[in-house]
Amino acid sequence: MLVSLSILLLLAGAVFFLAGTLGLLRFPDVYTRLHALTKADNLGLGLIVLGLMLQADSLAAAGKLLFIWLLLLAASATAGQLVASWAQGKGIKPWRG
Amino acid sequence: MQSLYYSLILFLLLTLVAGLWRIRRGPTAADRMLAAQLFGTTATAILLLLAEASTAPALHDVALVLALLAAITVTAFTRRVRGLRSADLGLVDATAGKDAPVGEADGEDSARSRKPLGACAGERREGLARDASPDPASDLASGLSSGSANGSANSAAGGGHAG
Amino acid sequence: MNSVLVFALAGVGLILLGLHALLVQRHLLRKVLAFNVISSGIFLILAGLARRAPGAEPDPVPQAMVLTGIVVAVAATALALAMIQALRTATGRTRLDDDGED
Amino acid sequence: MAWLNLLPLAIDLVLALTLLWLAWRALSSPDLFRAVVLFIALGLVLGLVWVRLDAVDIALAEIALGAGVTGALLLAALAKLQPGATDSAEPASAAEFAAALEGDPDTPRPALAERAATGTAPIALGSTLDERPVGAAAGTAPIALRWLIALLLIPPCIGLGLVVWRLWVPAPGLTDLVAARLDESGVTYPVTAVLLNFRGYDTLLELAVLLLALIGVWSLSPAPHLDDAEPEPALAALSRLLAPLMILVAAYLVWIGAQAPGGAFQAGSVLGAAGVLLRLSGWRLSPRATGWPLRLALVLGVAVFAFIGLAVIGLGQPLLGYPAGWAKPAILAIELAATLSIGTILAALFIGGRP
Repeated sequence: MLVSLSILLLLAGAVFFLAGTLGLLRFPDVYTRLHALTKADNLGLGLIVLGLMLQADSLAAAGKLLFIWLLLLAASATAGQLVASWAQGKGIKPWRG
Repeated sequence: MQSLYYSLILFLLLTLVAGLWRIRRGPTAADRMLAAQLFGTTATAILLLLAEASTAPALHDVALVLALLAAITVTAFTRRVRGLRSADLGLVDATAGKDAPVGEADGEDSARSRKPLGACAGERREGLARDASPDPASDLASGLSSGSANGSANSAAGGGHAG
Repeated sequence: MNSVLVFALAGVGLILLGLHALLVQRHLLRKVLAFNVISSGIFLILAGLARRAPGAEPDPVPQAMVLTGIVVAVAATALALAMIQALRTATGRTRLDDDGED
Repeated sequence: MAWLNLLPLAIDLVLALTLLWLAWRALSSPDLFRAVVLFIALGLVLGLVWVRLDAVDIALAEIALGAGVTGALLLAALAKLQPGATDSAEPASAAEFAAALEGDPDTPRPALAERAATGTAPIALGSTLDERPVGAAAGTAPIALRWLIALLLIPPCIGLGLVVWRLWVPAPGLTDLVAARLDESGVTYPVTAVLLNFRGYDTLLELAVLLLALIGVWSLSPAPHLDDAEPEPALAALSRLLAPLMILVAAYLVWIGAQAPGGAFQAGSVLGAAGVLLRLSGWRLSPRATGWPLRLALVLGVAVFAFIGLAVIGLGQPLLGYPAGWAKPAILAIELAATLSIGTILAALFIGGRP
């Protein structure tokens, strides 16, 4: 039961990674690509972390996994904001329609 | 279970490699940096799965270090690379076409990135970045944007406040 | 076909690419990148050689050498970059040209 | 289970091909910024390769350096090499600019040169950087020469490949020798034992090389003028959150190095990355600390290492031969000092120039 739930979470995470990469490749401008990366990929990582936490040997190991995910959330959110404001400062226009 | 982990790792690795294509294509410097950002997340997931697949808990430490440092390169980019010339912001191909015969090495690249990108019709309009010095650069920018329908509106809107 | 051997041969490939760029490229920053690629290739061969015995523990001696080598390579890169900047301050150039007058 | 054997091999093949592709593109891309970003990606792929080679220590160092120091170093250098970059150490003079343009006989740009003379040239175009995209001949050797060099390089590299191939007899190397004497080393992790005990003199000299590189950088120029804008609120918050965590993780890596992957070089790399992040978010050392306290931190690793190495001679041991029972505290002291020094040296290398 726990194992199949874990597998399900891992597979769902992989799907979100695929979505993130597709967004990075196909979205029209830097701002939309930022959305794809910082949201889809971090959600995918969160699902994979959750799937792995279900199989962790100890509470400490599970906590470490969660900690890694929270770190990356903070890093990605900040990096996304920095890149977006950099692009705006450079006068890169957002895509409209 | 083992083969599931390895399949997932291979899958994530392939999405990572596909994402690296964005570094090559740009068109703006920010797009290239996004690929570095992609690395932080995807490589962390790969490391965590590898740790589980090969029962090497030490890999959690590697993933921890990667997660901790994932933002530094992008930060360095936004804090340091400010006065980049427009060539680095994605206008390199256009200047090549204007100034001189294109060499074989960049000819391949420029031809590729100037191609309309199929489904993403809006792709051609981006990268009209202005340099730190607005007025001499703007004639360059407007010259470039003439390729797209809305080019003139674009450069008029974004004219004065760059840098 | 062993995956460790794959990486060692990829290391040889990196050395080839790096040497070629080191000789062909004129911009000094590119030469620094080429130098780093060469050292990565050498590290790959060394770390591959540490894993020759299948299934056994890897040989710690080459691993320790590569570990310190990586840190030293970064320091050498920083020194090279500082020297490029000094060269540019002195001569205004960042490239090595065959036909450079100055 | 054929699957189970084929999948890892497929992963390794993808990694190796990505490595070669990235190296090729990084070294031949016409755009210097793209080359640097590709090179940063190459470093991170290498980190995954080290993991696949069971070299977790190297992976730790590579990822810490690749994500934390090398990328920032290269991007900052690239920005400083821009002719008119706002944060360059010295603004390029108009005369220098014109001279640089004159140096390229194949690109007549009278209008631009004129504008350069009046000091209003768009730094967008010609530059002392080679990225005038005017054909391959500008940035590289002539095409015939390039092919000649490539052809000349292939035989020695095939030879090197053959040597690697022939060396591929299963051999344990020094694994058994290290394992046999691990008990005397004071630590239970072989790589740390090699670094700080069996080949301690090597590590001592590596630390000295790091210091030497920094002395080289300091001797070239004074510290660049700081005109960093205030950091964005998000960046300030991130550095307040992450910098203490990095120091904590560095301490953790030193401690765990005695029995698992980790140690002074990895921890020092993380510490250096913390310095880079702090510097990027506008933090600077107070002038009182840039004098002897900074220099003490820089030389502490070499000093403690050399002092312990020499002191044991007084106890009748050979150079760097720790007396029985004292190996563990000696190694810990050296590692702590070395971590501090490596981190400080890396951060100082990123900042560049003597304070």
